[in-house]
Amino acid sequence: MNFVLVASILFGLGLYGVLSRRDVIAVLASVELMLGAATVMLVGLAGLPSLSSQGGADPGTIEATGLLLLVMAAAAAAVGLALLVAIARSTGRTRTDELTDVRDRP
Amino acid sequence: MIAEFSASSIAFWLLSAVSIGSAAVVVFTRDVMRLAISLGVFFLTVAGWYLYFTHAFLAVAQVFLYAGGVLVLVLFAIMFLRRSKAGEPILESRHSTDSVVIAVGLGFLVVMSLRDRVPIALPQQAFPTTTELADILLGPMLPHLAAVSLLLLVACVSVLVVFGGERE
Amino acid sequence: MDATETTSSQTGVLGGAGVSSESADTAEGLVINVGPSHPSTHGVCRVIVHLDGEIVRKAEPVIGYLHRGIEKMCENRTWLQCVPLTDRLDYVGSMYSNWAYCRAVERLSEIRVPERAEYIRVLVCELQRIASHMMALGASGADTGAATMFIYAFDERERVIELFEELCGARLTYNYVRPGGVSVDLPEGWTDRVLEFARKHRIALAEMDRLFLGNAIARARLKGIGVLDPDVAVAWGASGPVARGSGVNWDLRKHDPYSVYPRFDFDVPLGSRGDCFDRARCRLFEAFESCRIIEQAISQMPEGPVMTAGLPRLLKPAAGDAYDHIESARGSLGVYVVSDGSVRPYRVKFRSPAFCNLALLPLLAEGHTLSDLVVILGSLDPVFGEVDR
Amino acid sequence: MSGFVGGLIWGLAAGTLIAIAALFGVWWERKVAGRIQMRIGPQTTGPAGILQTIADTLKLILKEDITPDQADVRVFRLAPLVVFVPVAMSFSVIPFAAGFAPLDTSVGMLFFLAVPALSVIGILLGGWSSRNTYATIGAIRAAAQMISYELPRALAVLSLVVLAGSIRPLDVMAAWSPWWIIATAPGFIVYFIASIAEVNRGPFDIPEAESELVAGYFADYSGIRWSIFMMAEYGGMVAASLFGAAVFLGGWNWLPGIGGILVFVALTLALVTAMVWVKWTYPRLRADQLMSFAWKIMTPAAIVQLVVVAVIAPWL
Repeated sequence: MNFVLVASILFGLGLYGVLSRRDVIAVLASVELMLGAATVMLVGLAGLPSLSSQGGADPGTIEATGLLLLVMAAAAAAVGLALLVAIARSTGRTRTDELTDVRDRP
Repeated sequence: MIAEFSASSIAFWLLSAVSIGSAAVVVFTRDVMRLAISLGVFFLTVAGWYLYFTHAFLAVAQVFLYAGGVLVLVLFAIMFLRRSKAGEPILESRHSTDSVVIAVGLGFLVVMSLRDRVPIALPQQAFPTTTELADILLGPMLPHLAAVSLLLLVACVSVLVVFGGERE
Repeated sequence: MDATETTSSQTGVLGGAGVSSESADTAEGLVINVGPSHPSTHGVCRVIVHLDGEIVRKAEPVIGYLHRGIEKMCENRTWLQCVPLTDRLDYVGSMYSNWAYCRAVERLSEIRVPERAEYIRVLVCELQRIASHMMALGASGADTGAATMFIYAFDERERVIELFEELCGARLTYNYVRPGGVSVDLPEGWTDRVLEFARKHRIALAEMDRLFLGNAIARARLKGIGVLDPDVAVAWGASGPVARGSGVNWDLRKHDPYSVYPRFDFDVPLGSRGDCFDRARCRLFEAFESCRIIEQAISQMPEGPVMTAGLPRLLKPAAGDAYDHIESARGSLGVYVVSDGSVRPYRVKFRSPAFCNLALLPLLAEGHTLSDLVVILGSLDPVFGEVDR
Repeated sequence: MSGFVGGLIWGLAAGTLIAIAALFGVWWERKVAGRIQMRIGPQTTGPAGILQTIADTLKLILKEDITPDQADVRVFRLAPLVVFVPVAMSFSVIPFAAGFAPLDTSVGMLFFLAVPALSVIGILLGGWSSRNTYATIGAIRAAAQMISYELPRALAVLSLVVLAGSIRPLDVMAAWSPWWIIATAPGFIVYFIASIAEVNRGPFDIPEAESELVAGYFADYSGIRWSIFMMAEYGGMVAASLFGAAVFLGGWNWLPGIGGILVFVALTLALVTAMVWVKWTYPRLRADQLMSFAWKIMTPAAIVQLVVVAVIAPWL
């Protein structure tokens, strides 16, 4: 029992949310769960001696990588939310199964 | 598999319980505000995990970016999209066997693939200082930093385009 | 849109909360009620505001919350008993309603008012103008969040009210101007205190000008907000500082001189841009001009009676009608009275400037933000006792 | 376990400190505002009215705690605490005396910037759960405002980090020299203005603008829950002043020993008074003016400050 299991559970929960949720906001929140789980897994695993002996991941590099990942994920979330709000306001739909059009309906 | 009773293990169990619990609420709740609150709790527990792995800077950055930034954006989106006059806003799910199978299967695969590679106990790590972090970010990882900065700029511009285009 | 509605009605779950069925009431399509009890409506006005985000798309004033049927009540009272009712019209400037009504009744009954009484009327009405404008300026401060400006302006107003209290015992509803003159003569030493007030008031006005109208934030909040075109102002019957802020040179004291106003030397301040800043500035300068008039009135004031002698206890004007108007703090205040020869008016009609000015609100507020709406409403300086009557 | 007990004690101490700071802050604000407005302010309860706030607090505790009929009750009750707790936490990293901060962490400067930012979540929750249009508009304004002003505030503090070469507050204090005041004066002004905006005080009290939004996001709160919002506001004001007085103005570095603490307190009090002074003399900005001020003036100024400091840092 260790954090790998916890992170996997979190990742699985997020994945289940992405698959089962119908509301775009909930889907996006589930994506955030997956991202969080993945980053926790990465940061946790990178610090393990069994891996650092092979790859030489010192704490500073882990932290720097984690930071960049964090920033990227946050930027992605911001763009995603902006798109979502724009789409929902122009089409009036917030459900994934309603958002089936690639272009405007005639 | 009995962990010794220490501050570290208490923190581990607490973090595990709270993070899984809040994630479960995010996935299963039908109330959009509960979803947002538990997402915030989840972000804070992720910060807690970073702290657990002795990455204090990462933890504070997580709080700053996610709990203070992304969560506010999520709340914004909720307010923009789902203002209801009466009754609780309801989130709908289609709980199907397929998604359960896929999610459980993938999670199981991840666990199985990492199981024999990961030791049980958490190793003692050096505490990275911010100076070290800066040296790395501006030294060996400078291209990465530049790439991420560029990505951020693109993200900013695209958000502006998305909203600016809609206004016309 | 049809398809969306079908979907939501089929599933039914999103109905109450979903975007599809209630997209009109998302954050960009808000409808909010400002009032009838709201800190910035300056009384009991209700404005239904349609918002797009923070931008006002439509603002509809709903009036009548303070309607007391004063015009109708006048028909059941004697001519003299109507004077206290007029106090309750413009409760920020009761002297004007008193005087306008009295002028109409005097015109109808052909009563000549003693000269001293005319001077006293001008004196108290200019003091009243200061009090009223201080209220409007203070409200502009409160609307923009400048609490100290509000207190400073109300402090000046309080000085005037104290003078009135000494004069006639009342602080708001004076019932001082009566048909035939004024109710009592000035108290001993009162004019000295008024002169002292006028001297100090000029300093206070200059201070307020620096404190509030000179402030960068206040300028940013007031300039270019609620711009009223001069042609529109004339077309909609705006008057007073609201019209003069747009550069419409219309002041009954100059353009239809009444009472002893032609004997005084004073200017009519005019704005140029017609925004909230110009309206506020006009009020400030008018208070300066009022100080000038007050000083001239006191120096020219003759001795003599303050009430026409031999006036019957029960006025009974001959059948007929009369109209008279004066320049109140809010603009042209007109009174139309009809007599059927009895002891009671047949009809009394007030032309209230606040009503006409308030009608401009939807026009001025459109396209501005919610924060500007309250500033614009404050700059129109409505008094709902007079709007609703 | 000793760490836990110590943390508990510090938590209680911080809570008491904030309560006292809020009580004193309210009284001080009323006194200063009274002087500005040619009044006296509270005077009858206790000497110079100092007990007035305690009486008010008792009144607020005894008042009915109204929950709107349509409100999302649990979220509604949770919101004031979500606003208050981050503010309380932000006190823990302030360097109160030489070599002492309740929570001496290597990321203290960032902690002070990041954690109070969480209270915006409580504001959004409170504004939303009231089911009141005024409250919702206030909450959205608050969120937009606080996110916008976090950036210049963080950039302004960053110039100190560059000078000190550390984000541990005690390191910054140790490296501090009086020349920094001149070098970071624009940064301090940016920090001060952004802090006023962060705690939603005038002239940036747009989210709670009483003239248009009545009370904004806490329009439907009453009694003790309302006072928790107010305590968070005053606590935030005091925390921002303490932090600014310490890291920007040198705090206890001016004099050794107890004299330094007194200087620190005096500087903090001066900053609190300045905030009160600004609030009671200035009108309120409009939401769009506030945003353009943040993005067109504050942020560029903070960036220029940072660049200047980065250039001159080797000589300081």
